[in-house]
Amino acid sequence: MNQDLYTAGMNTAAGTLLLTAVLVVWRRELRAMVMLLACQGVALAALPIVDGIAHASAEVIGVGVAILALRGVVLPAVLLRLVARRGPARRGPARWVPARRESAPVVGTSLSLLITALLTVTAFAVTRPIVRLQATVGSMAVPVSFAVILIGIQVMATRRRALSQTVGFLMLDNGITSAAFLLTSGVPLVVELGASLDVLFVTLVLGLLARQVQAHFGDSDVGRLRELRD
Amino acid sequence: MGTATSAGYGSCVTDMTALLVLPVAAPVAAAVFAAVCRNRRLNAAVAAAAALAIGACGLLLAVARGDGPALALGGLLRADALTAVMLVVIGSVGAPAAWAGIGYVDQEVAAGHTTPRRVRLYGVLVPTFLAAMATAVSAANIGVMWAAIEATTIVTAFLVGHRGGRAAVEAAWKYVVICSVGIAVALLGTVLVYFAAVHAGIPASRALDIDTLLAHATALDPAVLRVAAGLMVIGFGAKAGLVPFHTWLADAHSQAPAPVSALMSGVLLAVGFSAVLRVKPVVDLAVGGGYLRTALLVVGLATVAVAALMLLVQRDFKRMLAYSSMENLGVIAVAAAVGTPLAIAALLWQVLAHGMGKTVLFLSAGQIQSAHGSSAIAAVRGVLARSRLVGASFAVGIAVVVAVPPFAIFGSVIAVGRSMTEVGLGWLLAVQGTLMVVAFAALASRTVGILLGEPEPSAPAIMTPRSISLALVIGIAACLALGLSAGPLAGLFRDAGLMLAGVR
Amino acid sequence: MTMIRTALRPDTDAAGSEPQASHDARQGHEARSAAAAAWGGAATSLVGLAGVVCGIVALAGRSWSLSLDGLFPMVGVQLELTPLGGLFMLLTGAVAVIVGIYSAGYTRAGHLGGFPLAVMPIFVATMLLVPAAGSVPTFLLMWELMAVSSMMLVLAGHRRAEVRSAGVYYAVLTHLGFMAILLGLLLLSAATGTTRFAEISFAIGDVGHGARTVIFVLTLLGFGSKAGLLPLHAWLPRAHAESPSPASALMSAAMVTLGVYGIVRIDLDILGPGPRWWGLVMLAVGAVSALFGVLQASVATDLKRLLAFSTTENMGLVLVALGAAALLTSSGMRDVAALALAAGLLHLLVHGSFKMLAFLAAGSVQNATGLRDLDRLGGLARRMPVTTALFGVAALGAAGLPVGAGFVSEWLLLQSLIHRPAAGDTLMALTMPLAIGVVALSVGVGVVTMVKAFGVGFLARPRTDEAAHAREAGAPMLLAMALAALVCTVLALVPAALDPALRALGRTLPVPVATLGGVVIGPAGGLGSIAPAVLAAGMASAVILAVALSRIGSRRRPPAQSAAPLWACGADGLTSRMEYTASSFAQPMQRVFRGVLRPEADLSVVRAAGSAYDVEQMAYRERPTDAVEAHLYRPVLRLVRAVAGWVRRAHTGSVQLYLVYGGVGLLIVLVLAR
Amino acid sequence: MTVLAMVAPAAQVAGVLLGAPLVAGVMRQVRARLEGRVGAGVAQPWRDLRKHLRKQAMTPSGTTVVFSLAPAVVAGSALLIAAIVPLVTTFSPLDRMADLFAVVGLLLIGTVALALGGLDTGTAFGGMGASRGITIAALAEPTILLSVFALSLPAGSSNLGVIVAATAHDPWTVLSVPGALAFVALLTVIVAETGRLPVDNPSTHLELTMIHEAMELEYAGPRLALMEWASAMRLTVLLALLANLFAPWGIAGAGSGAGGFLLATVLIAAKVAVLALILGGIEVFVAKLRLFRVPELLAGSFVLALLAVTTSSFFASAVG
Repeated sequence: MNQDLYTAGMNTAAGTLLLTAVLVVWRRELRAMVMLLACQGVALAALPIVDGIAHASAEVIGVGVAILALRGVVLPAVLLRLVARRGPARRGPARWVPARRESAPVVGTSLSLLITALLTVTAFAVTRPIVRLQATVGSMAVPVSFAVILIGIQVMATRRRALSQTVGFLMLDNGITSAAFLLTSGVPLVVELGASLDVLFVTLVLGLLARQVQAHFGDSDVGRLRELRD
Repeated sequence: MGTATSAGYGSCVTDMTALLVLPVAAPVAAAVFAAVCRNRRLNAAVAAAAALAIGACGLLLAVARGDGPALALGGLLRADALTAVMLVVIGSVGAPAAWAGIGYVDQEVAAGHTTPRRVRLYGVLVPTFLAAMATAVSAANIGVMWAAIEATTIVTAFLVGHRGGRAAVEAAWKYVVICSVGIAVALLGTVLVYFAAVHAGIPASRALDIDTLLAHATALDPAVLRVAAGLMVIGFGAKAGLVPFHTWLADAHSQAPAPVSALMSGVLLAVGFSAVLRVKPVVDLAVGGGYLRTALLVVGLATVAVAALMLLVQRDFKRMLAYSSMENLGVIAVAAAVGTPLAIAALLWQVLAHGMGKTVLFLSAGQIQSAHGSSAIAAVRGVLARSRLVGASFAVGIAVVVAVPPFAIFGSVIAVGRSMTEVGLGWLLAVQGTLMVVAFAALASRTVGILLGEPEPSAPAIMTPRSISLALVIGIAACLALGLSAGPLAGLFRDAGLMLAGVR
Repeated sequence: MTMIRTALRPDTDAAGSEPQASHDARQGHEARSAAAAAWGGAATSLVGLAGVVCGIVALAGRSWSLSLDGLFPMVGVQLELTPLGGLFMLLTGAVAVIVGIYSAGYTRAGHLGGFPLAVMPIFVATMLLVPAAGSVPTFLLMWELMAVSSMMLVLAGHRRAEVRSAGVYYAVLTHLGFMAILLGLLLLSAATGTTRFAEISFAIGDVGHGARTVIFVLTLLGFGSKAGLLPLHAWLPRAHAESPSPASALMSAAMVTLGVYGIVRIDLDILGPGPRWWGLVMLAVGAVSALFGVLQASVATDLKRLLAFSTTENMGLVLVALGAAALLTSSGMRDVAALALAAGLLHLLVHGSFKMLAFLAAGSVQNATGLRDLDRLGGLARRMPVTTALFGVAALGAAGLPVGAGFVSEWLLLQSLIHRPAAGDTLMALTMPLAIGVVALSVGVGVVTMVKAFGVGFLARPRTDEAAHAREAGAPMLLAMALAALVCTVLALVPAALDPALRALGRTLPVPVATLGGVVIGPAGGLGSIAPAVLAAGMASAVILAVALSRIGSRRRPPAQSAAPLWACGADGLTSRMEYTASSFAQPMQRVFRGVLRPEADLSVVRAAGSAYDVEQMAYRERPTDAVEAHLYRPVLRLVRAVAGWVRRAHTGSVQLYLVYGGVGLLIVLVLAR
Repeated sequence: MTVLAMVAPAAQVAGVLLGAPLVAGVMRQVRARLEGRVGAGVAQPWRDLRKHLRKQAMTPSGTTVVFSLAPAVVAGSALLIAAIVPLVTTFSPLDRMADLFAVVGLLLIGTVALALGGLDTGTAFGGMGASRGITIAALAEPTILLSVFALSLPAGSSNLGVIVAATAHDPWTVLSVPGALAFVALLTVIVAETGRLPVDNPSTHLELTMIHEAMELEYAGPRLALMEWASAMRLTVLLALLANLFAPWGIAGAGSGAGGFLLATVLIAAKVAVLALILGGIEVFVAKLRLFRVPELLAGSFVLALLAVTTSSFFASAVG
């Protein structure tokens, strides 16, 4: 793989990461959000794969494939089940229909997009020391990772559905993983393994809790979880 | 720059593989045992035994430790004075808490609050929780430490929601979401450290190893490490209940079963903070001592302030205890910021004492709660007249956490105060002292209201299962003993302080 | 037995109606609690005795130190005997010996259970160890242990809401004071680079002026809170009133003085001599406390609360003496400064003796009647003649009248204040007259207070059944009170007995302490002289002469008539409701000092049913308020509460909002770390 | 120290004992004459005393030894003061035993005994009188002590003998600003302490206004006699003291012989008589103050005393 292609590949992947993040902010259809997340996972996986091909490192490609499987397939699938599922099989009389759309947003879409823009700019501003330290193709794209991280938190903070929050969290995580891949070729395997497993488990836990929220509150709107306070 | 801190690293003199592996292996074995065995009391006893094993390993490490850190499993596990301290903390809080689980589950079963499946889950998760924490404190690699800490979130998510019901689910959701985000921020910091290390020419496979980082700390890029350190402070701070990711704490602590609250408050927070302590020497060497000091000061003071003020408006005694934990952790963070050997030793001492105190407190609070079916402060009167043991435990616990002698935190407050004035941070002591008085006032007035007075004739009796009584008695004795003498641990704390003290 | 029961608990029916079993059980319980009281009292006395011995040894100039670093991790225990500490150990020990004897007889159920009895020796021990502490951490440890153990004693009667409230007040204010001391002493040890007091004294010369000033202010505030000085005094009237009387006596006579110990040790001995305004500040704090305390005492109707406020007054006077000593030293008048210091220390000891006696007597009254309210007491002189007489001794001492215990020290204080200032010393020329005015007014109002306490509470006729059926206290209590009265009398008549102690102190303190001389007290530097014992003898002979005068013509008189009816304005007879109460007695004071006491008036009118004009019942209440609490504590509390309210409102329970906090935190870190 | 000086205290006590009723008589007589009455004569108080002393002794029900002893204590304190203060000589052996502060304290003991006697009866009047009397005494206290300060500064001692001797040695010091202020202040508090107009009306029995009389309302017979005697002695001794503090002419010094003592005795009697005449005359022209205006009067005298001290210590520090 020549350098231009490598650069193009990396940049495309990074661009896709950011684009999907912005689109998640835009869209309010839950299923669409999950799909966008899957796309983001694919874009994320593209980073090590491109990197691995460029440096002819089977190990890195392998990691990329694993990422692809986890972030592009498994995690979105877990979330999709949450959207698709028609009521709890055994438990409780409360049969519920999963919500398909985000409920009334905390912040309007246009304002959300404005905030996203601001966060992206901020991300570019604050990553100067990192970019300065190492001016590689990957490092140049690191602001994108930070932007995705911040947008992930933004999604979590402005969306009300349990599912949307999970999507936001996974975006945040995608951003961090992408940073790892853009800066170096990923963290050591044992760390990556632990991190990925943790993410998987967190997603499962959130899915499970989301269902309990639905069962107890009759709705997956976590904005209603405001009974615990002083 | 350049202190004795890095001098002793890199040389492993004694082989302590067993002492390093056992703290992780024993609770894992206990978890497996619990998954297989159906006798829940036996399971709890085994879990308690595993916790004791952790504590014993910590003690043995403390006694047998050499000059440098001990390594095991091909450099995956690593033990130094901080590890030993934290293992002792995990063991000493874990054993009574796991043991008290017998009484807790008995009561839940008797009240029909729980299902056999949940009971088994509880039996498995508690030792798993211990294992995750033991891993976190004995990991040689910052990344593994991170993963283990994140694992505690996953494990405890179910424990927080164990009681079921709307409130428990809500607490669990918030706990998982906020902690995960916080810890993810720490991951980003870890990634940046890794980046800096790799960029400094450290081989990738060892780039996150603590010893390696310490050895090459001065070569790391300060600018990147500043960002990384900031992220790790607030990221790991999330698990330690520090501002700004502190918001999960009161909810989770108030909804979790009492033994789990004790574990979370007494150990988990400290484990989260130990991660900050781990990276602190590296950061101090790389960017100078002032940076983390400022960061920890801001975060710590903000935490103390929020906790103290929230204590003032508190109406729920379990939340009150949670905020008191926050206050203590804030004080600990400030002590870490001060960073003299004495201050570090004192803060670790406080970690241990706070763990013991909170165990006693949460266990007794759990009994009050289960008697009243509520944790509203206004609903509870005259506990001391109804149950001497529970009342005395609560009183002792509060005395511990508000730093009253003869209990141990008093000593650490004095020692940290000395350090503060010695490094010219007297104003800080003034601010913190004022906030501590606010917290003290809130805790004292509410405790007086809960414990003292004439109980109403209709007040429910406070039953204490034998297992919990035993845990309480042992806890009180331990609190007193800690306050009176450090015994063989004195040297350990001194060395941990010397090891972790920052650069000025 | 039955009669006592009904007297103690007027709301329960006759005790005879209860079943035999519970009667036996109660008797068993009482026997047990009597045994516990004997043991607890004996332990307290023994610890006190040890304190007396240590104190005498220390005053004799034997130095002794002990270091236990293994105990109390991070703090350590370093003890060291000094003459100054010895004086306070002597005082505390002596008080403890007497209180121990007293509490052996003080077994009233619900007042002093086994736990408080067990705490009492510990409390005494911590009080003895505070002046023996040789290093800053040890001092802080002992100080706080003392606070904790006294706190437990305060809360002994926790079933009553007032006790709990008093406990909280005490805990919070004493903790605030502790924080100030902690900060001050730690700054001191950091500035000198050592924690040992002995070494601090050597190294203090290198400490800068700014640091000294900060330490001075902090320690004055902190120790002042323990000594009941303004502005952190509010715990004192509550805690002293609500704790069991032996504990009140210990606290008021011994613990409170340790606050003064701190001021003498740190602010005068170690830090001093400071700039002139230090002395001025101490003088001002003392003056304000003295006036405030005595005015509040003069309008208090609760006997123990009255005594507690009087403690604030007396500690204020001591601080006036200390402040005057500091001022005079800085003016170069060392002789007079020595006199002022002697006056302050003497007053401390004397106050300990008469206040202990007063609290013990108040305890006997409470034991016998269950009452502390002067408005409901009265007529005790007939039922409890010994207690009454002994309280009279205490009241005479507290009033500062000649032949009373408090007179000599107040006289010495005045002697030290009436000095001709050095040429051109405008500050002294202005300060000293005002200080005399303050001392004089507090003595005057103190007389009102004590006349009220004694006259309304013990003389006249009983105002309630409880007071009418009081029984004299038991032998141990009377013995203890008699011992205290003996101490009072000795101090009143031969204060020069303390000369060796004062001389021992004079060798170590930077400002020498004046000695008193012999029968005629005419201290060096003093302008006048008195002979208290001669005055007492003269007074006695003058009274005898007067009695003899009234016997002139007695042979021509008809036989004396006793029990003559009193003038009741023509009514059939006097009822107790016609009597002047403590409130009415204090009414002129309250009216005169309206501006300071700011009484709170409360008029409640119950109208007759169905009518807007017919009034069924009207009640008018006026009670003095604490201006400091109203204008200092409450605004601060309001502010803190408001801030807490904002913080609370920021925690809405919304997970999204919480994530925003986290995100903002992240952004801040990213931006600032860049 | 001469034998005469040793005897002087006894002579003073005797003089005050015998003379006090006459002083009261003088004041009453002056008042009667100025009001256009004939008056009972200067010796009437003596006749009253004799009458009271012959009456039956009554002990009201419910009172204690405090009630019985109170008159003796009041009288005793007055007698002790009479023995101590320098009336005829500045060289009394008792002078070193008590200074002006102690004398003020003894005076207060008398007031306290009076108040306790009133309180012990348990009647509303007794309590009322005690409350008022003691409040006024408390408020007068600062003035007295400050006046003492003002007087002792120039003399360099608070012992009365020394003060009076100093003034006798240099009589013009009293004509200074501090001296004048202190005189007025002291006179005011003497009026207040002894229950004279305008603070208290010694001859009133109007329930709402009486102070001193309210306290001794229950006394009768010999005890009343002692009480009245005592209050006359207080007045006498205070007037004598005032006279010698500000006009010590003729007081016997260290070297005075029997003639000097005799002269001093006559002179002090004369001075007291003059003061009694003046005071009695003034009383005719003033009305009793409302009770709650009394503090204003005392506050005024306090300010005067304070000014006296301040000016005095300024003068002292200026020259000193």
